[in-house]
Amino acid sequence: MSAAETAHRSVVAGLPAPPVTPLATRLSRLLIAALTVVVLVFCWYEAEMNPAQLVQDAGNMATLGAEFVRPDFTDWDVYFNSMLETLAIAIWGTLLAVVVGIPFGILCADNVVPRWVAFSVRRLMDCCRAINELVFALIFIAAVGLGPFAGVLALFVHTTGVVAKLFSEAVEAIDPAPVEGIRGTGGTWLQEVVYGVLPQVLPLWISYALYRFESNVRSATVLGIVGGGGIGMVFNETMRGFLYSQASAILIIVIVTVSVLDMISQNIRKRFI
Amino acid sequence: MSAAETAHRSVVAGLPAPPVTPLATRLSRLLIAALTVVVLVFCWYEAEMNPAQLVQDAGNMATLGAEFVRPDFTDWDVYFNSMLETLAIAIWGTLLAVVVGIPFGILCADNVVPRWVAFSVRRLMDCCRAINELVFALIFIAAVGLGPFAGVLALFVHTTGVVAKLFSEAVEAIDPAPVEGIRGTGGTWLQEVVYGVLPQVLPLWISYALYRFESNVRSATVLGIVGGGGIGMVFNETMRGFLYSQASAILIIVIVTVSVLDMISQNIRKRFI
Amino acid sequence: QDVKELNFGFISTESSANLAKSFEPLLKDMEKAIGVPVKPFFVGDYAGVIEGMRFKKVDVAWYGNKSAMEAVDRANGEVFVKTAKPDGSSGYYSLIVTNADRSDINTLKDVLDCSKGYNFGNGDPNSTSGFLVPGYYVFALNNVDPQKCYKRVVTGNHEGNLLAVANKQVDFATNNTENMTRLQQTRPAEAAKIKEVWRSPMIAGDPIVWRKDLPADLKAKIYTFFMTYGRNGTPEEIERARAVLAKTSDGWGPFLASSDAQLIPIRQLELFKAKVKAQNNDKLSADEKAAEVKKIDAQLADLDAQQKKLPAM
Amino acid sequence: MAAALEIDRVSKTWGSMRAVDNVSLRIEPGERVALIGASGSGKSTLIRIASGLALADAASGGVRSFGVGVQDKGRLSSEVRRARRQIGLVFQQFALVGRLSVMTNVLVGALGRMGRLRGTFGLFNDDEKRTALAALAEVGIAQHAAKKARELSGGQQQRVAIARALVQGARLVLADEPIASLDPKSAKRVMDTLVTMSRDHGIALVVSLHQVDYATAYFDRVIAMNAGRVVFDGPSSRITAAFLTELYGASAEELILPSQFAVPAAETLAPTSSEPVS
Amino acid sequence: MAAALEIDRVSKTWGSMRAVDNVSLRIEPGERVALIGASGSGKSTLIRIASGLALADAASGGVRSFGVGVQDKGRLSSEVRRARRQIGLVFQQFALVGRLSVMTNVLVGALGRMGRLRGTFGLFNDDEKRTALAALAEVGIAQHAAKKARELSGGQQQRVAIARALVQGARLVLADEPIASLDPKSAKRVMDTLVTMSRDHGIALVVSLHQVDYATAYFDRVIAMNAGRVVFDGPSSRITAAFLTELYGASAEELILPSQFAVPAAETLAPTSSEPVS
Ligand SMILES: Nc1ncnc2c1ncn2[C@@H]1O[C@H](COP(=O)(O)OP(=O)(O)OP(=O)(O)O)[C@@H](O)[C@H]1O
Ligand SMILES: Nc1ncnc2c1ncn2[C@@H]1O[C@H](COP(=O)(O)OP(=O)(O)OP(=O)(O)O)[C@@H](O)[C@H]1O
Ligand SMILES: [Mg+2]
Ligand SMILES: [Mg+2]
Repeated sequence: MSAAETAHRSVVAGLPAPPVTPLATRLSRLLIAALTVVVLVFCWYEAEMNPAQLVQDAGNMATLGAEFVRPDFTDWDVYFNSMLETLAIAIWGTLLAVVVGIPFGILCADNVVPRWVAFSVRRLMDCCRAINELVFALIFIAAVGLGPFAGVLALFVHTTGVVAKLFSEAVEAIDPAPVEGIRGTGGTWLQEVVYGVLPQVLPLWISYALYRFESNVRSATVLGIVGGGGIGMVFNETMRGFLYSQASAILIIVIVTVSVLDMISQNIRKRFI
Repeated sequence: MSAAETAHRSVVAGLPAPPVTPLATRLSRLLIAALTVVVLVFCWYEAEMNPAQLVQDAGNMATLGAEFVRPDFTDWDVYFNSMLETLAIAIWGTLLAVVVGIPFGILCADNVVPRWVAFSVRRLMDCCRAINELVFALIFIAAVGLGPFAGVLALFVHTTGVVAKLFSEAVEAIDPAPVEGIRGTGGTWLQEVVYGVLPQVLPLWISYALYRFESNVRSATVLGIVGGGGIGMVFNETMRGFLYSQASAILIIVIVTVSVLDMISQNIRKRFI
Repeated sequence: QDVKELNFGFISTESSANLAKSFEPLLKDMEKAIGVPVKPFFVGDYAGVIEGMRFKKVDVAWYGNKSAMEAVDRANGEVFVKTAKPDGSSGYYSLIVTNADRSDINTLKDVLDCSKGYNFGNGDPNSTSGFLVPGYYVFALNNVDPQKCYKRVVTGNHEGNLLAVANKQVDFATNNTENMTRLQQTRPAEAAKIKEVWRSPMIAGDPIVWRKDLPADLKAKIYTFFMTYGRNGTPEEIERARAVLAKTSDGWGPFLASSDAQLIPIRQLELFKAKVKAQNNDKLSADEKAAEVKKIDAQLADLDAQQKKLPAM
Repeated sequence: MAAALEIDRVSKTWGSMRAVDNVSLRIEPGERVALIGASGSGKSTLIRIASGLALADAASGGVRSFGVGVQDKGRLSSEVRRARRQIGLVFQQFALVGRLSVMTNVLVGALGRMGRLRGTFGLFNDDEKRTALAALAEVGIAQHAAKKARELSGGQQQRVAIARALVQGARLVLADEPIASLDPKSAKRVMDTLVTMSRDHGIALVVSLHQVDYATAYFDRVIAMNAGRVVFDGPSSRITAAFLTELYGASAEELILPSQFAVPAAETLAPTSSEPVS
Repeated sequence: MAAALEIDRVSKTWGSMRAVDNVSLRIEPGERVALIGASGSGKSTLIRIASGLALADAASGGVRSFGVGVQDKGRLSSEVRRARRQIGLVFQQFALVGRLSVMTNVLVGALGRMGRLRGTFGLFNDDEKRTALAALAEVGIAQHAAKKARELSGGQQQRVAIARALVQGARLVLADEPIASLDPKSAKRVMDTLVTMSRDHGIALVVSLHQVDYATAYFDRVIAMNAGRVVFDGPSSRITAAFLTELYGASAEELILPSQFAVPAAETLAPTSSEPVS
């Protein structure tokens, strides 16, 4: 079965040896590897990692975990309403973020805009993500008062920073050929994006948008501040009250919601792949 | 300049008209559009959206925002140490999540594993994401006690759910041709993944991993529970004490960290695109 | 200006859904009494309510003692009544608790024994009962620095600390009576594993704060409502109102009059915290430290004087 | 001995369109066959079905290679990986991994013969590397071994795909238009390599081609497809200008056909009747 | 009148390799030129430079089309989009958007002539749709208009790429191996379409080809490249078997060359001396 192999081996003698990695590259790789190990070890101690303990007291986890397997749906109407409220806020917060995140995401991708534009817009988006939602929430409360609207706005700004980053990194990973196809026809920059870039990144963009929607639904921080209610807050309160049966009922609702969103995401993406 | 155009127009007469979308498809599209609008409008009211108010009291935002532009770095050493601690926890939490997320992510992608496998693993990952970090934190506290290690574990489980989802959706969007190239040589399933899938998704995977690392650095929830300290908690405390000058100093540190991570991400991805 | 709608903020420390339901009848009655619709907001984090009050987006709010202090200082708020129990008492206690099995820890003296290398679960630095009160009465007054005294000090919220004590992950931890009561109701098994070692002086009941610059007539109506609710009217009305109050939050009685003065003990604790911080601040020179401490001492003395001037409430 | 490739009543439908229509074929070990047919006649689809990359319709029969099952009734056989290991494939659109080096793309061909673990971790030994380089030299692009695959010119990429199939050491090679993007010299070199390899080691060879002159020059047996059906299967000597005109379209247009069929027709050719087969 | 394409001392280096080496060219409006050369000789790179998709080295001169600048000294001209609008391109590897329909892929060719906004939102009017369908019919794949581009066979995709260039209504068409994956009939049809279009509307045409017989049959002027340099630029009648042997490689191997150069040489051909140009 190695017929062809033998055939070729005869030719081999006179050929150059396979390319070897130069010493400098090897050394720098070694250095990076060594550095990585040092950082990891340092962090291991800093984070007080102790896997043995985890195994040793695994029984405790089971004991605690068991308390979450008796969901108590008595207050289901409360949960349901909070979930609706959360969904409403997350829908608008995410929608606005996606609408604004698309142009910003494209402006962050240095294969479609000049490098300095991408760099500046990227830093702006970094700020949107890095500045805590709490800050944005307070700022918006000052303008519109307590209530879900301030929550929508705070989610919006933060989510814009996230989706713009994710959108742009999908754009940077595309195959350039179709874009060149459009460019060759003399299409405008925007047309290159619409016909060359979008069809390639759409499945991923949909995935990101729905992922962020989902995580906005899950998140409680912002809604906790603006007083919008929401399932996250209700959950935190049940936890604070050690009402694990009720907490697990809420978790089940959240899990179902997340699963449904995930399936919707699957479904929509299928159409564009 | 429309020479060719005219040339073709003469041929056109005898040709079938361009394909028309069938009525059923159109109607169902219309229905979906109408439904979307209804949901959006409903959520608009539910979220008490009121853009006018935002404009009207924009001055308040400026007043509050201005309090954040006088950073006070007196306690920089505290911030710096908390940042280190946070980084240590986030590094291990994310690293473990990525290591575990890679196989799970691949098992979630229904273009590389049978549909029922992808479906089941996806639901498992949904749970990892949907179950609040608080719950995991408590469960791990029961086993390993308060401290950063419990934080690492809680971040780990949650982050696994996120990266596995994102990883798998990148896999589902790949070009099948190179994978078929490997398949054609009779490579094993794992070899198809290593040679056909990985090179295509690596830039995106790096992007996701570093994004999640960044957001683990930013997040405070888990560390607040396990008592690990961390920059997020210090920030929350300054905010709770209305020490906006100190809060803005911390924000600057976080922004710089996030920007550096973003640039590192850019850089690593470049090598694989 | 004209207030068309009264925004009422609630810092919810327990289930906001149940809280919202429990407040509904009270707020209905309030609307009727003051003639303006009342819009409630149940909020998990007080920062938003305080900033909202500062920018006139929140008119009245139910705070904890510490957050009320912030509201008074930053947001132009003023305490006007405080909550009370149906029996007329008002306030709660800070605790130090340990596992019921620990026969070796029974008194404050055991807790303060630095030779044993204990693990201590301290409260969130912003918690009045979990951090400030024990920090002052247990550690500061006895000149003990927990960081130096114990092998390990971990910071957790009330629930985390209770669990840690129940599971023997720490030797003792801070807490408060309200939280213990809740645990006894919801998880009696866990609560049975916990015993009390120390109890603080009483911490005043939760203050209700309004925006100082609300129109005077509205303020008058609000004040009247709070002070007469469950007290004035026909016996049926009083009975109904008391029933409403008893079902509100964790069971209230008629409100008690109060003023910013109720915050003086909290202010003292805060100042004390600042003093400790200044003393431990390595960045300050000895002179600067002394000056800072002196300034704080003066403020403390001033507060003391104010407190003494007040008639007993 | 089992046939190198045995296709039994196989069809493939996309929507309402039959890309492959009830095709049966048998290729003997060591046999060399050219596959011709108009664009869209189903050549690529047939090759993909033969290697189990496309599944035939459920109403189809089976596909076997050297007795090992590839697929049956539209379901992949459990032995398909073993079958594929002995089938070398050259894809029409190359199917290279653009972000990997040319060398790695070719080495991938050796995976089937390596230890599983070693293959998975890319620990190719010097022997395998030398074999890969030799294959690249054979098709004339050894000097590009270190480049990334997507940095090559079209014709160079095509030759990487061929080198990958060469390295595989297969007993049956299916090549889909392997010389489409090649200049005459490279095309000849590649065809010579393929045919020599086949002759010297008894490897069966199926090559789809648009250049009828190559088909008749290099192959004794020609299979012609039209609209998914096999319309001719016989010795290349029996192919006539008239048949080719019919094959590539019913219109009477003058075609550019290879020299031996030169269009000022009616010359020396002795067209042995062009009856289409089954 | 300005030249349809004017390339002035252009080079392109990848690392240490010169893909295009100091090439100067002038194509007149309405002229038809074949571009030949071995695989890797720089044909595609030259075409990409001519349309401003690749940037030449900084030490190069400029590229202009009908007087409109494309690039100069390795920097894109500000008018490049205007230049591109009058240049129709057929890519060697098609450069289609696989997830869009064939129809949309072809309509994209019309973008340059449409209102910006209308183009960006894909609001093509019936006229444009009919033109696109006509172009698809011209290359013989109108029935596949509604499919996604990646669902087509290789040759069908190639024809979509050609239809896109046809729809553009350009004054200069640069086609990179437009018939590589086509059967003889389709190849002839495509070449006929291109040449007729060029002849009827005075459109300049540059086609890179591997099939030397097509080059001599359809084009009066042939440019031959070798290792990045232009080694021949003259009438196709002056191409000889000896020159071709030299062009595609110095080795003395017998080549498969088109009929008129049939290898049992020394026949009727009157090779007008094959001196390579500049
Ligand atoms: N994924 C698909 N979806 C729909 N139709 C397809 C798909 N793949 C191929 N086809 C259709 O099947 C028919 C046969 O395609 P195939 O690729 O086998 O042709 P071919 O003979 O290889 O043509 P070429 O010489 O152009 O490569 C074509 O009409 C093509 O459009
Ligand atoms: N991105 C790139 N990076 C490095 N080298 C490249 C790149 N693109 C092309 N080359 C090299 O430049 C040379 C010329 O390539 P080009 O694509 O122009 O050749 P060609 O004449 O079109 O060949 P073919 O007929 O095979 O398509 C080739 O040797 C190729 O390897
Ligand atoms: Mg094909
Ligand atoms: Mg080329």
